[in-house]
Amino acid sequence: MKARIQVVLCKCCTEMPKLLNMEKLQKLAEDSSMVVSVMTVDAVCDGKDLARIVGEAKEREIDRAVVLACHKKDISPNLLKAYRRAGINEFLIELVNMREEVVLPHADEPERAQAKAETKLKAALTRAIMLAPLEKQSEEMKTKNVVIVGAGVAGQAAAHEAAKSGAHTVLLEKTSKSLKVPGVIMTHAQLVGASGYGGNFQLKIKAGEKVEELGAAAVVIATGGGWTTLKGPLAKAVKDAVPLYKFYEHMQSGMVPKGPVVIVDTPDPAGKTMKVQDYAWDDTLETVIQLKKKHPELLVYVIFQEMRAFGLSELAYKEAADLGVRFIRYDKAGAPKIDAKNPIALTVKDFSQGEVLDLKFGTLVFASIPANQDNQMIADALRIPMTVDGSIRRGSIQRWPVTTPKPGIFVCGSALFPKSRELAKAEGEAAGTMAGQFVKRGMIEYGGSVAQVTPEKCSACLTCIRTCPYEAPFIGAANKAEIKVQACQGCGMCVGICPSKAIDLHHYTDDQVMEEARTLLGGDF
Amino acid sequence: MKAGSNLEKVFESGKFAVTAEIGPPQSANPEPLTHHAKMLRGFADAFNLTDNQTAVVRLSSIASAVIIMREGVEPVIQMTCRDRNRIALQSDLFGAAALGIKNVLCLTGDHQIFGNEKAARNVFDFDSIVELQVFNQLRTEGKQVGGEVVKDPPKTYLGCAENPFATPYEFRVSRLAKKVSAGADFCQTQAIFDMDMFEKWMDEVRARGLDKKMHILAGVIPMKSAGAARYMKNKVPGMIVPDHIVDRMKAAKDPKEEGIKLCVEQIEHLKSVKGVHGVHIMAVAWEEMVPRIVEMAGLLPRPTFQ
Amino acid sequence: MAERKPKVIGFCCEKHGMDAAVLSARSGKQFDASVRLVQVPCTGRVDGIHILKALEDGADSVFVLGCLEKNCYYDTGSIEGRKRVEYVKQMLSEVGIEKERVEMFNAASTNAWAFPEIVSKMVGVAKKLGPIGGEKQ
Amino acid sequence: MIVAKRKPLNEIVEMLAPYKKVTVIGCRSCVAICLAGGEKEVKMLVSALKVKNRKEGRKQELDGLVVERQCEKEWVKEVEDKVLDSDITLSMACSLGAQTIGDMYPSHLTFPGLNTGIFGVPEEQGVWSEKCVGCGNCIIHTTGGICPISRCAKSMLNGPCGGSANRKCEVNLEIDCAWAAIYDRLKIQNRLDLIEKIMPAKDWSTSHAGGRRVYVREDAKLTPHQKKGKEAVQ
Repeated sequence: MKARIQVVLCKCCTEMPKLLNMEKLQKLAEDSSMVVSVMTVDAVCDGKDLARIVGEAKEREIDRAVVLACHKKDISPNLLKAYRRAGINEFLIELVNMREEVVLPHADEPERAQAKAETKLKAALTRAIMLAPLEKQSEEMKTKNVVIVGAGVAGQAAAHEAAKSGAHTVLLEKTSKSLKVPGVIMTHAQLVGASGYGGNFQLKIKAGEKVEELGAAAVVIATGGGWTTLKGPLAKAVKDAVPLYKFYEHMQSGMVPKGPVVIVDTPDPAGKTMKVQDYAWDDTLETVIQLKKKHPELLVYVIFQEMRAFGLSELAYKEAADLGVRFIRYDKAGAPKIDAKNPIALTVKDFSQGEVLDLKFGTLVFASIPANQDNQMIADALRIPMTVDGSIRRGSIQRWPVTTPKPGIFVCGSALFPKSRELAKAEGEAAGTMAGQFVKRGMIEYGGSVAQVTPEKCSACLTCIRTCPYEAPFIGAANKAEIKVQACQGCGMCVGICPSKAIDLHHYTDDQVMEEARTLLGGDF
Repeated sequence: MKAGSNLEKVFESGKFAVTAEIGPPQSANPEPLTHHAKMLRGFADAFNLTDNQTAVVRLSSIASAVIIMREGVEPVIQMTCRDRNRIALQSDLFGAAALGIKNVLCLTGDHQIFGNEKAARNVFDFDSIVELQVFNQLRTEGKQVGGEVVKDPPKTYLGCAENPFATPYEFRVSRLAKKVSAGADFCQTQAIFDMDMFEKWMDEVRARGLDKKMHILAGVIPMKSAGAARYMKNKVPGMIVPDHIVDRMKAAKDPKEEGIKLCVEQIEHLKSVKGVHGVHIMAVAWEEMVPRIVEMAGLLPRPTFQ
Repeated sequence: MAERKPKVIGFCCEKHGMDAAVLSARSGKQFDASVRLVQVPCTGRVDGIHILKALEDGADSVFVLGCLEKNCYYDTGSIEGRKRVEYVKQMLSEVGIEKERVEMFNAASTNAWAFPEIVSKMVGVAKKLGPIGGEKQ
Repeated sequence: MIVAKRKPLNEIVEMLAPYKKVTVIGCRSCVAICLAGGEKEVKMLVSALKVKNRKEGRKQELDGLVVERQCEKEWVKEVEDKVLDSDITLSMACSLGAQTIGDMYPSHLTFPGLNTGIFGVPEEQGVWSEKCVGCGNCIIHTTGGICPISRCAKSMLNGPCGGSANRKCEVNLEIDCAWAAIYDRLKIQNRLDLIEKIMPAKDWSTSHAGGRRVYVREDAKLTPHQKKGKEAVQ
């Protein structure tokens, strides 16, 4: 293997030379037979230095480079762009983080730091020689459709935001609710199937009795909470008990509730450990304040096991209390009970006062929001994971809070976990914006560091298919595994698990990983 | 008369039969067998000699039978399919008959994983129903399973076991019917603690007329302690012990006495169940209590025949 | 003769693992120089052979550092990573090599304390157990 | 497929200890798919042994490779050099692969690296369950498609036994009682009459009990005339 390597040593202004002997490093690089150019610069993040580097690269006709600088996330965009202009593929640039891996953490041990830096340089050279150029490809999105499942608070907010980026929004609403939102709204519609990948999904939508196919670039899940699935002894005892959101809607429409109004956190108060996050306390407080303001004569009780009213909500709590709302805390032992034969009164033991209260009620309301039962169907259709509670599972926070693990599928509002209207709206807007931006790109970029199968080695054992979270591997026409590059995220899970070692990951091949490790272990420091 | 054993005679006379179990020792010492035979003589019509039960190695059931016969008591030998193939099973049946053993209980056998030779290789050439069918063909047609004609076939009274409490419940009576048509003359049931469930099972047994085609011996176990009750409830597969029995044993001041009392009550109850022709008392490692139980249950004296 | 320096190698995922290391350095934390880091896109990419080969090549201890399991960038990658590590640990114990030499860790990229702790733990293991096969190696 | 699992490494280490040059040979068929003896496992085994040798200070040359199907001579022939060049071959295939190599090179040592277990079905990733014992006389058309010989601990033909509780097997409470499953299956197929009939004594002569079995397909065999002139594989 012959290579023409450029080695760039960044001083990080004055940081590196404080600890490292740059000359020795430069000498070491120069001594390597495949290195044709070595430069020490003040800062690779500086435009002038970058221009110099690229100029030298062109002049010396280098084909790959090793850059010793800092964390790659800080420098790579500009650096790689500059090298690309010089005709060097971005996958042929090996970046070494000298600053955070050597200089900063080993400031007290200059000798060891120097030896380590030298070894890291050697390892980088080893790796650089093994690197191969990789081309990213792109595919045009066939549609600008953003399909939003659920036309509640979050879904509507998402539609408004996505439309701003020029996306064609399609709202799927289970009921016949008609709304003023941008784009199309399909009523009695449910998402029942999907194929494809982020940018080019093919969805199956059941609208009424008909099943339609619809192309979509992105999907936003905004199913909301499971408003209709009240389960527990209290809900069983009181047939006309309502969930908080229903009660709120009634109140908004001018209906006068029958007093006294009792709001209990959950229909199953003595049940398994509740999660505080499952209760819409902000909405509860807002509701009781409005209620008390409209009907001061109404008796209002809020019965809870644990309440979280953060920040300004604390003021709302105080306001509600001042308006005469009575808050009653209970613990499991004194959990509220209703005699099914006499479902007009509730018995609860006030945890703070210790007294047992019999509260007659005219209206019983539950503040909890169970997970939406439709989530299962949607998760099955899109093949995305769920939480054990039955909510849609979100992707890593690093991908942003309103994403699912699958690119192009976003999620917001109570589909993730129960939350207040305000928060659901904010999340809807975020998801809509992200979906809009995603569609705006118009192209799906893929390839680069992705997995590839060596068909002769593949036993078609299906292990990769079962392991991949993105459905990238599939069994192709030759009955061997293949990778759907558009779906591959480059994580390498299939590579690490393949029992026949038939898959490798570009840019992180077994050889590249193991050789780098071997060289690093060869150093003595 | 199929074999003319005492047990058969008791059944044929229409008397309520009593059988009990004697566990052969885990050694070559015949003494415990002789001791129990002497002690129990006259308190039951026949005594089961288990065949390496729960796959624990013990003195063989045929040898044990011969030993207790010397003391004048009648044996029922158990023969499992776990350790013998069809050659050994048929050969042992000949041998048993030749030694004067007239009652044989056909069992599939406990899996060796429960015993003290877990590394053993099992046989299971047959299961209990095939075993019954083959033995029945031998005694009635004088023909081995492989077709060989036997000149002097064994005259044996054939029994089986059935567990009304094992799943699937809905198939249990059907399985008993299979045993009847395979040739079983009598059946000993798993120990009964849940009387309601047993009676339901018996309703179905009677509905299919099985009680007319075979003699059913209801199984009982006297318990020594609440711990034993709990153990049987939780650890013994296919055994159902209702909570009220565990609670009763727990509440008892003298659990042993309570266990005996409970057992006697159960026998009294079982006597009243239509179609039950006797009881089988499994006093595991507590054989000395059998005479008291039989006496308290009003089952003495045992009938004798000329 | 100078004291032998331990050799510790860590396979860090690009998403959280490496960022946790970088953040700790930026926060002024010092950690033992003997640790070598190899970047992988995801700990699910780590193959048992990488870990074993590192031990073959003279590592005294090896760690794999990935995202928190509930917040993995690649959804289930760090769970896969953990399973690979567990399998190698089992293999090591079968051949009578201390399985503590290999460990899986998870850290959030925003956690500046995690990385130095991981390093000190693994350097501690390396120092305590020494090289596989003793100093002569 | 045939499901096997690796022998405990300490056993393998002990087996190989006296030999200087070892070739480990995996197989890309069943044992690769059941994650026991594919290329990945071969590489990891070799590496683990090298680490062990490093610890023990043992000098041993170890090489690992895989063949397509170790139970077929033609595939083994392709790596003949590697086999004969070593002091010992450790087969990471099922026992069939190990015996194929052993039969081809009788004076060469070939040891098993795997314990061959079951004719199994992959129930889910990492779980294989036994569903056939190769008795040579399939009856599952009468048992609702469920094999009682392999799936019942006592191979009962007229089950279930009295130890079945909660439709689980008394031998392993995690495993479904085969006969409860057969009952349920026949019930949904409206064929419960089958289970009511006594299944007679099984003829085991078609199984291993009848002696080592060789299946021959006469029309597929090459005649001596056809064989002539072809390179003898052995």
